[in-house]
Amino acid sequence: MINKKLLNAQEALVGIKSEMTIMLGGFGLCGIPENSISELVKLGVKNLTCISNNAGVDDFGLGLLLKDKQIDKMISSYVGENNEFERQMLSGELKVDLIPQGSLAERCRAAKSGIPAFFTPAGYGTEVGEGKESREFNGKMHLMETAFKADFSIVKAWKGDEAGNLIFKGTARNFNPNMCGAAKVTVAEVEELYPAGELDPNEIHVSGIFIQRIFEGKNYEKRIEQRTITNRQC
Amino acid sequence: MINKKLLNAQEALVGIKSEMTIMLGGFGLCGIPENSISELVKLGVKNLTCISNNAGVDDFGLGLLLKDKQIDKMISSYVGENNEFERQMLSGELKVDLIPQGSLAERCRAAKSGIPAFFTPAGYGTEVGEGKESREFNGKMHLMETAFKADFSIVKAWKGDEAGNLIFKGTARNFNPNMCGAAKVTVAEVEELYPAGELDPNEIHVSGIFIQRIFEGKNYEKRIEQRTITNRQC
Amino acid sequence: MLDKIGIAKRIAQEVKDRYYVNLGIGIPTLVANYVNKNIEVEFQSENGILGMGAFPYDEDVDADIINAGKQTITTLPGASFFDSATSFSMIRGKHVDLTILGAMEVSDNGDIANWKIPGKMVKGMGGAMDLVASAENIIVAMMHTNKVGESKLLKKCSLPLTGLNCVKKIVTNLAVLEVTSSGFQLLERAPGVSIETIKKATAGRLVVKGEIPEMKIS
Amino acid sequence: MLDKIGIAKRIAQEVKDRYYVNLGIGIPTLVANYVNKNIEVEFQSENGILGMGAFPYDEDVDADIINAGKQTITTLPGASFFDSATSFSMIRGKHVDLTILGAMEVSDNGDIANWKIPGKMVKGMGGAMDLVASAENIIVAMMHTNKVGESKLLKKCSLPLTGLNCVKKIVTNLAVLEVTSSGFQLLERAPGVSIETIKKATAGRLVVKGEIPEMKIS
Repeated sequence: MINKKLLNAQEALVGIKSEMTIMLGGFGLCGIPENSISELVKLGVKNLTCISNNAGVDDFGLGLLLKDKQIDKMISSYVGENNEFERQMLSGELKVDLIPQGSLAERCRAAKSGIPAFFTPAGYGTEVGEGKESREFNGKMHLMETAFKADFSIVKAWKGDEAGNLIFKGTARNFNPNMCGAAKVTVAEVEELYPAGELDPNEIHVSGIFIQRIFEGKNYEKRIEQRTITNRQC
Repeated sequence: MINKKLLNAQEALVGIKSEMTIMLGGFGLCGIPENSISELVKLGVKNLTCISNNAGVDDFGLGLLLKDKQIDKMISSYVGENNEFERQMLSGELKVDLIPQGSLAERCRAAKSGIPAFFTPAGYGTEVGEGKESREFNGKMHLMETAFKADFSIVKAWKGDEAGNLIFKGTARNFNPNMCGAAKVTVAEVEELYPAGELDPNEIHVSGIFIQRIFEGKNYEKRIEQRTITNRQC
Repeated sequence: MLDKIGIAKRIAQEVKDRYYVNLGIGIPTLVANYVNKNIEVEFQSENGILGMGAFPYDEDVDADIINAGKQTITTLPGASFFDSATSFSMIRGKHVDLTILGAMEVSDNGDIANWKIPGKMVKGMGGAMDLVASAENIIVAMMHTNKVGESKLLKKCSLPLTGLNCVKKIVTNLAVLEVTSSGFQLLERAPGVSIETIKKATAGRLVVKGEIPEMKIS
Repeated sequence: MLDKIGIAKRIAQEVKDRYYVNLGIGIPTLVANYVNKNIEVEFQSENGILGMGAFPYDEDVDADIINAGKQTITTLPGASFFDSATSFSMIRGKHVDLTILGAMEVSDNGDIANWKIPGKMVKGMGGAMDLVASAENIIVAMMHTNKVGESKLLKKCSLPLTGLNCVKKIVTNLAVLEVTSSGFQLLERAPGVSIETIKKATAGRLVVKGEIPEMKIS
């Protein structure tokens, strides 16, 4: 077994530098690597390019990095709910590359899987297709999309083991598995870290081979964006 | 919940006809849809094109269909260990399209995922690349491979539920998940079929949306090709 | 004339037995509440859940179980969770039978614009471009006109497109329309709405053939 | 001169700490037995397992747990199972550090032929083409000459290729050689084998520079 265990975010993010491209898992504030984001704030690295489906809210998630102007460019599918983001984007401080969500996920998976390019119909005939190669398959037009290239990928899982194997919970899975192995170094933070052999090999969502560093995170806040409930009818 | 449950292979394979293209899961004799293969023999459908990593052995797996000359063409990555296969191939009765294993798996996944084509380095500069479009990415040559088109996909899982959700065991997983949803109709046979709600939504390997029909198989033989053991040193 | 609930109720009638359905944010989300309880339907949300149920009771709220609108939700028996790439395999691979989403504009050849207004803050397309590029059956839920009374059913969209030739049906506060090669074919009128009103509110080609029944909404 | 066990033992020395390794059928499979027990290594088999262990005891044999050679195997702590597409994501995505496989021919520019002999029954390439097209580090385990004494280290492969310019190192019964831009560079001689013998058995360009040590095999 190849042991990937580290003590904390500080150890796990060694080597992250300004100007790097970083992938971060999560959908909205669900399944985001909270400990690592705090550490990135502490590190004060600047001019980052971040590949992440969303950009957090003003005071949580990637919003914390935006507030400190650590991000130069966001590559995302949806960036609402963030006033500071809007301000920086409209003022031209922040570059934003908007990508259809399915293409975003698949471009991560392509990077992980050694597939340099693939075709998808999403975005053909729209602004997203401008400057991209298009091609007909089965009577339908498709765009060629390419694999991402990133320096670090930072994901969050529910359970993990020292070998780097990961198990996710609910919809906190989202982009996290697709980003594992999609960068030169993948860092996973988990809620519960187990010795190798404690997780059932059948139940593992992401094999440890895609992970270079793993640590058990602390004090997960798991903020909820839209707390919608059903009232009990007595 | 959309109920996909059927009683047996006979019900599940309704609509399979001669001349069709059928994908079948399994690696060697591991994780093959034994009940469905028996039913295909009974149905006596002919001139099939089969997409399957292997072709079984003389008296088991797809070998049973070969013996009855039900297969016109095999699309596989490895077809050793089968004398009848060899005879039919050398005599020209059987057409064989050999494809690198990773490209085979990815072409199934592409079909399932609505990706008409992708690039892979496998096979570039070899016979496999002949007649295929090639292209350089990142200084390396790649071949363009396309999604398969099949009429039926037949897979085998360990546990399943009425909604069509599947869980696999060990290396019996192999091509099965990638073939789910890769044909017009996907049939899953399982060792244990449960009512919806009995399987943990986190532990499901393939979501029911990719499956149209599911049934509980019987009398699994699970033949072993190479029984290799370690002797106990007393 | 329908309100948002009315539009949701009418669209719910389009949800057929054994459909997998993806609901967009806004009016489409409401549709789930009005689907016939006697048919088998599963709701998919592109952030990674199939078999989505109602909102949870207060004590069951789980931050790790949300829909694409970031709302806390529950699962129904037969549900499953999956990653984003697999989610879009379901969508791009046409395994989802019906997509219901909102729009800013629809053209009479089925183009849709629903993600960007030049000069305004752009929030992004999320999964909308993947959904409209792949779904076999796309129903748009929207008001027939915008806040200043201009038609949203146009000859040609003025806003940046989300997808081409993809919308099949539109349910508005005034009417149900189908996109055909001749333009918007009027299928039903909202209760109390005249054909004349619909004509006035429709800028694109409108086809009115035969008797146009009034919608039946419970 | 080495036997197959000797070749496996020598190749085992190439397996470094924290390597993920894919072993082909035949001699490569034997390598696992001789890897230094004090380093961390995991074996991947392309049918869908990472963290492969030894063959099972008789009573533990499980038909659902096999390797790519269809042999029954066991798992070690930290193991995982996965589907074939994911398995080749590991391989194509260069997550597997070292691939060890057999060959019929290797050329002095690193081309490899190991899947097809014209006129003979073709069994197929299995995962070999994916492995050689992607692995950063490929070591070939083979006899230096074929059954009729002809060299398998050629100027140009005569058999249909499996991959181009991919082999990094070759360990045969006679020698360890590295593929360089000048051809096969001789690194080590098998015990008791002279440079002359290796020269005679090598048809491709052979580079012999300086002292060529004898292999150290335990």
